[in-house]
Amino acid sequence: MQDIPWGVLVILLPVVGTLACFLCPRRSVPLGLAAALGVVVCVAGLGWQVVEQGAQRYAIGGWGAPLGIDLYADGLSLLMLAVTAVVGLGISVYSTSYFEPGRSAFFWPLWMFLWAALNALFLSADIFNLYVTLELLGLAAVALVALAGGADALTGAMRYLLVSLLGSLSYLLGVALLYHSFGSVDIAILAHRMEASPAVWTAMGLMSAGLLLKTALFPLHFWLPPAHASAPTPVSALLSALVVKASFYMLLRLWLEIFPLSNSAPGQLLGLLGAVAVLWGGLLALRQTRLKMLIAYSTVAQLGYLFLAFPMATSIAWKGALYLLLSHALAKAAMFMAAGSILYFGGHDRIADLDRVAQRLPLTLAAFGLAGVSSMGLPPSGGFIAKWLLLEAAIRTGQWWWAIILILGGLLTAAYILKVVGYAFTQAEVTHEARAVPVPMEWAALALALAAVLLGLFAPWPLALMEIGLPFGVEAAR
Amino acid sequence: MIWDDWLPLLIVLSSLSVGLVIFFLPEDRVATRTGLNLVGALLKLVLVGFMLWGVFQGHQYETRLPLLPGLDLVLRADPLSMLFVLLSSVLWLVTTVYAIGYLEDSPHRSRFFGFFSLCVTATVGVALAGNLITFVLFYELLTLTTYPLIVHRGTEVARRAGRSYLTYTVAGGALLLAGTVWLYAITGTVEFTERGFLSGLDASLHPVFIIIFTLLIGGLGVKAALIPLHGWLVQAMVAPAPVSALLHAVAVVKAGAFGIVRVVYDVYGIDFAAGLGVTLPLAILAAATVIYGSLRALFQDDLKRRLAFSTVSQVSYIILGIAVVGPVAAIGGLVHLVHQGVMKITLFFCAGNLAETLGIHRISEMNGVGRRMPWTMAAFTIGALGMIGVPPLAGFVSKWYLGLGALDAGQDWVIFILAGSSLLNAGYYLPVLYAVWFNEPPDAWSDERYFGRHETAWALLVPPVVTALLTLAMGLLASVPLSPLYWARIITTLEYLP
Amino acid sequence: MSHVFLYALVGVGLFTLGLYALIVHPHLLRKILAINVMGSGVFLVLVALAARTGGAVPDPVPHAMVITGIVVAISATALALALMLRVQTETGQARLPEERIE
Amino acid sequence: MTPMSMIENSRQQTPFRLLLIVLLSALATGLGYVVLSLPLEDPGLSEQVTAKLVHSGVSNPVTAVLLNFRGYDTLLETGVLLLALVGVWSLGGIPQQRSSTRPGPVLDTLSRQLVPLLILVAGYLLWVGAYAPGGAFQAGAVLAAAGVLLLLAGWLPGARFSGLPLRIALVTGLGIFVAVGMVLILLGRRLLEYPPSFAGSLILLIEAAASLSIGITLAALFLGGRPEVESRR
Repeated sequence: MQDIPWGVLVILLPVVGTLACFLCPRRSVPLGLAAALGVVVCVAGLGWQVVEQGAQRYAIGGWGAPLGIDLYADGLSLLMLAVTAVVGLGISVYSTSYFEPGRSAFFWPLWMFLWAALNALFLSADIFNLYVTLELLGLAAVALVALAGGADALTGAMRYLLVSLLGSLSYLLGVALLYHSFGSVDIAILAHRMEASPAVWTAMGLMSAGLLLKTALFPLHFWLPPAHASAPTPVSALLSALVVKASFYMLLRLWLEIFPLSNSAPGQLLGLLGAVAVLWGGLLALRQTRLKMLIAYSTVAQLGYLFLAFPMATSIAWKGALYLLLSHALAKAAMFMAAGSILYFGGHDRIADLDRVAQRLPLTLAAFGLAGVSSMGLPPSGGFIAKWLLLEAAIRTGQWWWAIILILGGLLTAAYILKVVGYAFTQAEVTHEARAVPVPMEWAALALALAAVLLGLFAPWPLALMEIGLPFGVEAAR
Repeated sequence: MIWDDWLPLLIVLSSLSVGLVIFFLPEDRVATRTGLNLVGALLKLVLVGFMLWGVFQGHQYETRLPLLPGLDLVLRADPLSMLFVLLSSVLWLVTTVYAIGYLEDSPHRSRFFGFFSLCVTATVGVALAGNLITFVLFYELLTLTTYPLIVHRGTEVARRAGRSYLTYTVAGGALLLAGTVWLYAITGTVEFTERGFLSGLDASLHPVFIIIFTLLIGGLGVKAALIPLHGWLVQAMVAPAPVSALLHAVAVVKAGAFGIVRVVYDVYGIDFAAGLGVTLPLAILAAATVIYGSLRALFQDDLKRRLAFSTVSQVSYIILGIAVVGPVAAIGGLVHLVHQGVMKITLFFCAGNLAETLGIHRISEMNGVGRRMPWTMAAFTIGALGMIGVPPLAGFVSKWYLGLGALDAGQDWVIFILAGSSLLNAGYYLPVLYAVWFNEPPDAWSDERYFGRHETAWALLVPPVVTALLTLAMGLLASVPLSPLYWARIITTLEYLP
Repeated sequence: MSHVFLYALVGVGLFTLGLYALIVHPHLLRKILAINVMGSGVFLVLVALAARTGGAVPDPVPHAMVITGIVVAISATALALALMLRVQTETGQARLPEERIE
Repeated sequence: MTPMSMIENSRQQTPFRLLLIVLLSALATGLGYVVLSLPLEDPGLSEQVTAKLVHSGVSNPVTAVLLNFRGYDTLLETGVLLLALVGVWSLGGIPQQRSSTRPGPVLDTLSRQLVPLLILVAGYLLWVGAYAPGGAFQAGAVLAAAGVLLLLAGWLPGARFSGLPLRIALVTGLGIFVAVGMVLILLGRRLLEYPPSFAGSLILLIEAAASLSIGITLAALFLGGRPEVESRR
């Protein structure tokens, strides 16, 4: 069991899944589901290996760091893989009955490609390889958004593609500068040889700008809502829950390991932008009339929280941000699936006349409610634990204003979530005939929402996992 | 003995599991749902009784689950939590019987009873919480689980009441969370300890502790319906009777008051709080609420709104008892926690009966109703008299101790507050009693329902009578061991005497 | 300043020109071309600076990176063009909604 | 009104363009200064590559880096190409503008001469890649040129061919690459760790499959949509 290279399997299995689904489109649903289960098993295997032996470094081709490419799995990447696996499995189950045959023949290969890209990205320890995986991820996401076929889905996909390419090229220019300054593209070697120089600061600026554009932090978030809202539901779920997080993970990795800074000025800037994103996203989410747009703007707001950890830069702050990332991924996927079920059932997702639909879908509303509890940061959810850690970090580092942003953001989230949940308790009878929602769709949403709540009850294990390989530095855990 | 570690968790889980099962019960399975409800309530009562006996023997019960590195989810049975958990489990059984009768064939009952059980789970969790983070966890859970109960009917009025309830309580929850995290970040611990854990820290932190105190009291004050934050309570009257009974007599309002007691006793410690000078403003605020609540109650014609305002003022007795720094007043305040619960629930049950059987909502329609529904109105009378503080009922015992405590603590102004509010209580209860018994009944009630020989369904009649008898018993047999007064004495001896 | 830096500066110039065109021109085809110009700029920087090895053979690693970059660029451009055609057929204009000529 | 659109809409006013020009020229000078600040002499990884070149199975350093040292990048890269194709196909069928008029006499005769020549050149490029600049991607590009020429001359893949056989051809490049990687793992070696003696031939095998797939993929991308498949079943 020890010597099986789980890391490689986690990447290659979805690729094999893609090829299989592409070759026989008629059987793409069973093949896709089988591949999804396989990937979950492989991630579990890798997780067990990392827990047993600590952080794993795997030299591809046997050449070792400066020349070859290394795969590196520590606590941070393991948790990202785990959340991708759980959300991915939920989305796969949801999509078995969401797409009609014509579209699902293309959904599965693209979705498997995206999953392979995510797993490769979370394991890669080489910044050029990260560029290739980032590009693979971007193109797959764009193709998936365009799968919905409507005018706004296509324009959303086009704008997303242009933004994604711009971000990638800016990132690549940063990689070029770093390579030509230090003669290597491996993260560990760069961290070792790193010293501040104009080339490094420019590279950091370019790479961060590129990644911020792809993570849709406040001023650069304009492309996210139309793309995420007009995409088919499983795609919106995986975009908001996973794809946007991948570029955040890369930013986190670079800032933690390569860029020579404590919580310096750029960190404060990111924190400020994050704070504005929390408030701006929340306000706009409150004003939306369509449910999926509301959830998309809620993503913009919740992403703002993640960046609050940059100015604080203590190990608790990083852990809080990562914990929020995990619970947001689960909760946001569940929310989008619930919205998808409502759309599937009632044919529309206008919030104003949601009540005719909501009260006849108890499971879906329960899923939306539970996911809402987690994004509000109310106990007993993962969101609460994350909010607690971030609040604690804010007070311990003396930067109490972030705590105020966290509290205000929580209230704003509560406002727009409970505005929607309120519609479940009405007496309006159903006026138009509706399409029954298939069972896997409702239960997948509920399962992910419950996972978000369970994340709040069993916090010590993920927090212990975060310690492996000390991605967040060594200072006191508490 | 492993039993010590898991009993508190079992008590919390007993109603949680019942609730989760009921959620998935189809609507027409009435028998199973009723059975489940009753079994859950009885099981909890038995477990609480067992724990009560154990604590009486000096046994230590504590469940400790890892929540965060350095922070545990702690459920502990100490005398203060026994008082509240006893109250909530007894009244939950009675209210379940009442709710089954009240919601005879109304829609969404599985959803109702599911959230009903979750709500009591949260209340018991609040009671048994062993540290501030567990308290906050269940306190917020209480907000989430009571919202669906308030908006159960789905009418526009109910949803507006639900919205206002949420704005108050979610904002309050945010304040409470901020205070808790700040406290934890400074002191490194949030465990409830006898006489508080803040007295030892250096004096430079005192202004910070005062700010944290205001945050905590602000958060808890919302549910304890202190003056500026009580708006939601009156609007939430629109909920079905069992909900307002449970909410206002047992769960929500008591959780707030209980929280304030916890913060003053087990976080700050009464002497440290007095030293900080925060108890006097709290006492003044509580006193103001007592008077304000009673004044507003005078002018309400709708029966349930009058009862709601009476709750606003009565709950502040508890806080007043605590804030008046003195053991005897503390006993009065603590024992009122139980007495007010039992008396107020009787009144709400009777209000529900009137609305359900005779369609009466306003006090002006209650003339001569005593003849039509003698048993209900008898219970109502006992409850009302108890509220005024007429001996030998439970209300008298708590007001007696409060008065004595105020005297020996040298806070004479409290006496006038107590006297004044008792007068006001009489002012808004006696006319109702007079109208009920001595006025001529109208020839026909608005929409009367007949139940053969009985005045109303047995499920609606038995609970108020039972709670009325309880009020009487707690008044007469006050000093019997295991009575609420007995527990209140134990708590205050732990807190005050060195 | 040896010839290496001349090419590198031209690369930087291409990158900036492409960025300007991407932001200013509303037509999607010109945006896609702008992206390609920026890509060529970055590749030029990568390859030019690879020639600083003093010996005859330049550093092969950036060259391999550029080949990979080119393949990625062509895939992205192919998808972008196909998407542009679909946007054209679907909305009548090869423009993003916010820059549409009403 | 998103920031990108605000910029777009107000582009007519020259002050906006001036501001953008100023900003971008500042960016350009900054980047230029940074590039100039890099050390004049910097061997980068060239020594390590030449040191390990003998074990890589090919003598052309770029192909060695591309197929052996950083083979994983190339694997993902062929994946990107296939992904682009799947993405374009998912958008729908071949757009109608493709008029299938008969090709002019010049195009017709010229394409008949040129296509075999192009295929020969592609083969040569594939083979020479081991010693001199060349290899899978260059050969693939030339093959694609031949394909595009045929498409321009009005030839379309038969309905029968454009079903499973076309998909198999498209998938061989990535499939072979992954298969080789997997087999090596089964033999107890690391991913893409070619045994020194077989490295050369394995690289050639991968390159051949890759160039075939790249050629067909690029030609299919030129079509711009999914060819009609006569639905047999």
